[in-house]
Amino acid sequence: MKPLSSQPSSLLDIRKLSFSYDDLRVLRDVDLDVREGEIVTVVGANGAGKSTVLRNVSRLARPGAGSMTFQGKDLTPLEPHQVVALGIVQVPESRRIFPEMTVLENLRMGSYAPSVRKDRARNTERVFGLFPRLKERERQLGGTMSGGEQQMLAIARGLMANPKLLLLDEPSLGLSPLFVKVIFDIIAEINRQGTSILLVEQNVFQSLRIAHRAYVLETGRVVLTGSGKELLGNEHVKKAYLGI
Amino acid sequence: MVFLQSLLSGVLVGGTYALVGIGLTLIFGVMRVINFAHGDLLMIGMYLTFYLFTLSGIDPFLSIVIVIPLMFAFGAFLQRTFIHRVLNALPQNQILLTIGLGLIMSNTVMLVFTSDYKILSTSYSSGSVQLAGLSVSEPLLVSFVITAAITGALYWFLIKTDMGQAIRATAQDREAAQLMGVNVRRMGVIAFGLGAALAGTAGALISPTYYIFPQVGGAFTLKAFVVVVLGGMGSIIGATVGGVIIGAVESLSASYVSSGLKDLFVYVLFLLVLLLKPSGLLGKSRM
Amino acid sequence: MAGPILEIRNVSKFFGGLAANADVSFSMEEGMIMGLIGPNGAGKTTLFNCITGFYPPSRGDVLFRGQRINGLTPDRVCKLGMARTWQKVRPLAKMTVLDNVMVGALARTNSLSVAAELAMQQLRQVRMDHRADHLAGGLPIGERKRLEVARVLATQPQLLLLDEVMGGLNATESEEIIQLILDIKKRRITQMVIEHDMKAIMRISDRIVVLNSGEKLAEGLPGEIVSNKEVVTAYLGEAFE
Amino acid sequence: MRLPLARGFALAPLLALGTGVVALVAFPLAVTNPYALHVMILLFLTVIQGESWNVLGGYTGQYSVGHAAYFGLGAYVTLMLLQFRQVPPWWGVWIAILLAVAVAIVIGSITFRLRGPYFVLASIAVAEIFRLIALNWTGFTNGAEGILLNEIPPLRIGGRTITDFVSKVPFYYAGLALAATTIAVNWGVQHSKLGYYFQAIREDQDAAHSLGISLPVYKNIALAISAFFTAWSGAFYGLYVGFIDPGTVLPVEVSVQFVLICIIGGIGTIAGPMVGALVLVPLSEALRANLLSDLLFKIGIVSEDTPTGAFLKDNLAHAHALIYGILVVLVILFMPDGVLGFAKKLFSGRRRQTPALPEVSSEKGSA
Repeated sequence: MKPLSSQPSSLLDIRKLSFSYDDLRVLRDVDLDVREGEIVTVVGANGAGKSTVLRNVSRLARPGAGSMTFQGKDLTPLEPHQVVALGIVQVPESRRIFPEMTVLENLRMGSYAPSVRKDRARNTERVFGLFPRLKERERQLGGTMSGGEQQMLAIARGLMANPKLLLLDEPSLGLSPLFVKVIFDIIAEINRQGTSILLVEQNVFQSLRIAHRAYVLETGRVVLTGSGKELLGNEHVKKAYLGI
Repeated sequence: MVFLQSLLSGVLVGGTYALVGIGLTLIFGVMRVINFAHGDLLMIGMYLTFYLFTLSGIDPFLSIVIVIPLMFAFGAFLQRTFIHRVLNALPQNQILLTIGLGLIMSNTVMLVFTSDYKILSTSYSSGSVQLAGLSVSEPLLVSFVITAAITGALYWFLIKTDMGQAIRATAQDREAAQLMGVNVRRMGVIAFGLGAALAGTAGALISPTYYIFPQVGGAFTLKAFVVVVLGGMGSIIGATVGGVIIGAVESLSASYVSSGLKDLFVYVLFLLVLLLKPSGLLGKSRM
Repeated sequence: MAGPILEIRNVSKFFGGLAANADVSFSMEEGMIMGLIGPNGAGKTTLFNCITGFYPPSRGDVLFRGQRINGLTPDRVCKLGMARTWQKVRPLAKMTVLDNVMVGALARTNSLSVAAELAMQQLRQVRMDHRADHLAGGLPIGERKRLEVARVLATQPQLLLLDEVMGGLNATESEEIIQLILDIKKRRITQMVIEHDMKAIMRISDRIVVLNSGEKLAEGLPGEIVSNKEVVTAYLGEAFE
Repeated sequence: MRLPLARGFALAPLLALGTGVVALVAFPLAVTNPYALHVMILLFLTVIQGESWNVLGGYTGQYSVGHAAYFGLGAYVTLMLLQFRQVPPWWGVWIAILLAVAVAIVIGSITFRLRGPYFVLASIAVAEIFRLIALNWTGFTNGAEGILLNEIPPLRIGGRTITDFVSKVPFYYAGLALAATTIAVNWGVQHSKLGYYFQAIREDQDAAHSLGISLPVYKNIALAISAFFTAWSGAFYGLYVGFIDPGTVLPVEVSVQFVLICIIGGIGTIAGPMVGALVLVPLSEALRANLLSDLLFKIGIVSEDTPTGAFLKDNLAHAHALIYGILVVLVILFMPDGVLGFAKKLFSGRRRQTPALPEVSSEKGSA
């Protein structure tokens, strides 16, 4: 395990986050942080509470207990749209693109926040550079595209808001193994271009492969944390996720 | 000739139905609430127009400039005060709430202005113009032109502006819209305001050709449902087409069967669509 | 023993152009526990829905005790002796726990008192009898899961389909469910179990079917599945080749 | 609502029930004031309406806003048979009821395929179709003119005249008996397999379906029972008032009233419709008799001599629909479980109800 020095460049800081849904305690005292320039991944089984972490950061899930700050600013009193204005953008699970909008319109919605509208043209060029396939289909309705293309669009749409921190919820869900690798390579590339990333995944190997640091979540608790490489070699990780 | 004549006037009347339906479908799309007080909003638009005309002499077609902002404000008020509190409630409770609001509106108007029928007669109320050999009621023609212009402006707003896109995004996926930075609560207020403004405008436009009385809304609420279900719940283009179809069906069955039974045809058509193609005749579309 | 209790022959289910299930075939012998696993979106719940009558399969056949049952409505399928639970529990919230289970029991009797007795039996089996008078909507998640099992057991099924009954439970609660499933097996009730907890599924299953992207990726004994290269790839990626 | 099984009766409520029944039976002997009887008859009618709707809307969760169809059918068929064919109402009413049930099953078989708001819309459309038929089939129904009853023939059994329907007393007892019957039917439903199945459908249609409940069969049974008594209440109304037209027995407002009675009291309970009737009838009668404006004058909020006062005096009598509207809005916003549910919450002082689910989901599983 790395010593967690509290560097000044800490971007997202989550302390003792707990959350219940109905009577079910989904998260218990989760501590997690993302520093500038990092890819941090949260892995764990279905139902472990991974998505709930992201939904709390986006303020879609509320109320929860604990503290969350972004560049020192308290997130808990904010509405979802205010979180976006701070530069935290979530690409939700199962894509959730707008099915009856074209690719271009979806991208335009991505830059809805007033502060980023001026960069719309430049950002559109940028995401078309990352995903040439989207440029070919810019007039196609989102709902008529394949799962992989929708995932590209969802990520591209998220990038349209100039995120400082990109939250990715199960980007590999339902994609073919070949496509999964493509998506993860692009995520790494986005990070190289300067965006910090918090990634939630069931695909343990792929996400640990590209992550700087990782957290393992089991029934709402962080049970392991370390660098991606450390966890990749960890026996518990292998055992817990395939019963080997 | 009779066929073309009644088809034409049906289409012209249908324009107004479309306006009512678009408002209803907009509200449903953004909030998933069926507004049973929709016809009563139209009724209030009629009364506004009537009194603007009799008290200040403002022409009913001009009065929409005043009716639209007033009704928008009223709709926004209803949303902020009432509707927004039941967004997560059972659908039946949402329905009952809007039924209750409708009762309050129509009966308040009745208390204040009595249940007498009022007629707004202008110099052109019974005028007609010749169009390609067909005679067209003058107020109907004017109102259709205005309707078309408003509908066009609305399309432009929804497709071209950021706020219009945000409204459509909220309708397609409320949560995803929030993740784009859309304040969905504000979109609800705008959608209800727009819906009320459209219903009020329709009321203003038909006031020279209809009796004005407190209970007139009920029939329009039902008609708006028919229009919206026909076009597919939540589809604005659908509501436009649905409105025109309903106008035509009404007009044709009035001239070929009986004017008393024209509504019967509309409701039977409604039931058939509900049962056979509940997603509407057009299915999904961009708006 | 006469033939398999459940046979699935080339079942496909399309939504629009998307295949949620493609050409899935397998069969189950009486009394066994079949584990059904696969990543999110693999089509496990869709398959449950095709078997229990909630969706008609687009292609292929479902045979229960040799009788073709695709096209039957869910209530008919239940009467034939097949019952399912739901991934997201569906308690009849404003009814009591006992009443919930009685609704299940009434599938086999018209008498309320008989149904109440049957229901209490099932509640005792899942150790929920002390909750009989509580409203189902107010139960904690672990108890709601057990209530759901009691309710379907009350319909006296020969084949039970359990959809993630351990989802969202802590270790103790999961262990209780595992014991319950093993108890049910002792009563010779055949079970098909969707589960994400690999340790649990390997422990209880006699055989396992793995779905991926709607297709059957593998079928076999638990030991065979663990060492199956394709399965490992689908779950962890090519690193473990 | 918790469904108590027949686990033995407590003595006190049984005694109270007995006393109540005796008091109600004895009421016309002690009170001869026709207005008092009239209010009681209205109460009975409202209870019958509410309990009838309750079977379908309350227990089974199928929100029909089209019960005017069955109410109007019962009223129209009974009165048409009596007025145009001289069929005495104690025969005619059965024809009316059977017809209404038959129609209900046809309508149910078609519309029960729809769920939620679509079902509500379809139920309204069906009732409107009936209203339009009654309005336009002039030769058959007298159209907008309506049907004015001349007289009801006296009821004779074996040569003895039981009643001549001249006073309000026979209507009082008929109403009482009918109200008692609908209450008993609700009780019976609640304490039988039907009640369990109805409520299971209300709580979760898919879960109910998977537990062996045939949705179309049981929804139609609920509708048939509901339509049976609704038609009966329509016939009772028509005979009592002596005049019907499409605007009084078939409009959407009548359908809304059916729902209102239950929602105000508390749906899905036997007592709910009774409470609803006890709120609605006195309220609208008080308005009609100008009690409200008198009260305002007495308190001194408004003076009778001012224009406002005169306006209120003239108009508040017609404001019962307005009050209905305000009631609905208040009930939905502040006591969504009705007066009964609200009172229960108030007295028990604890919140057992789980709060409305927020728009969040926990981790989603496989599709």
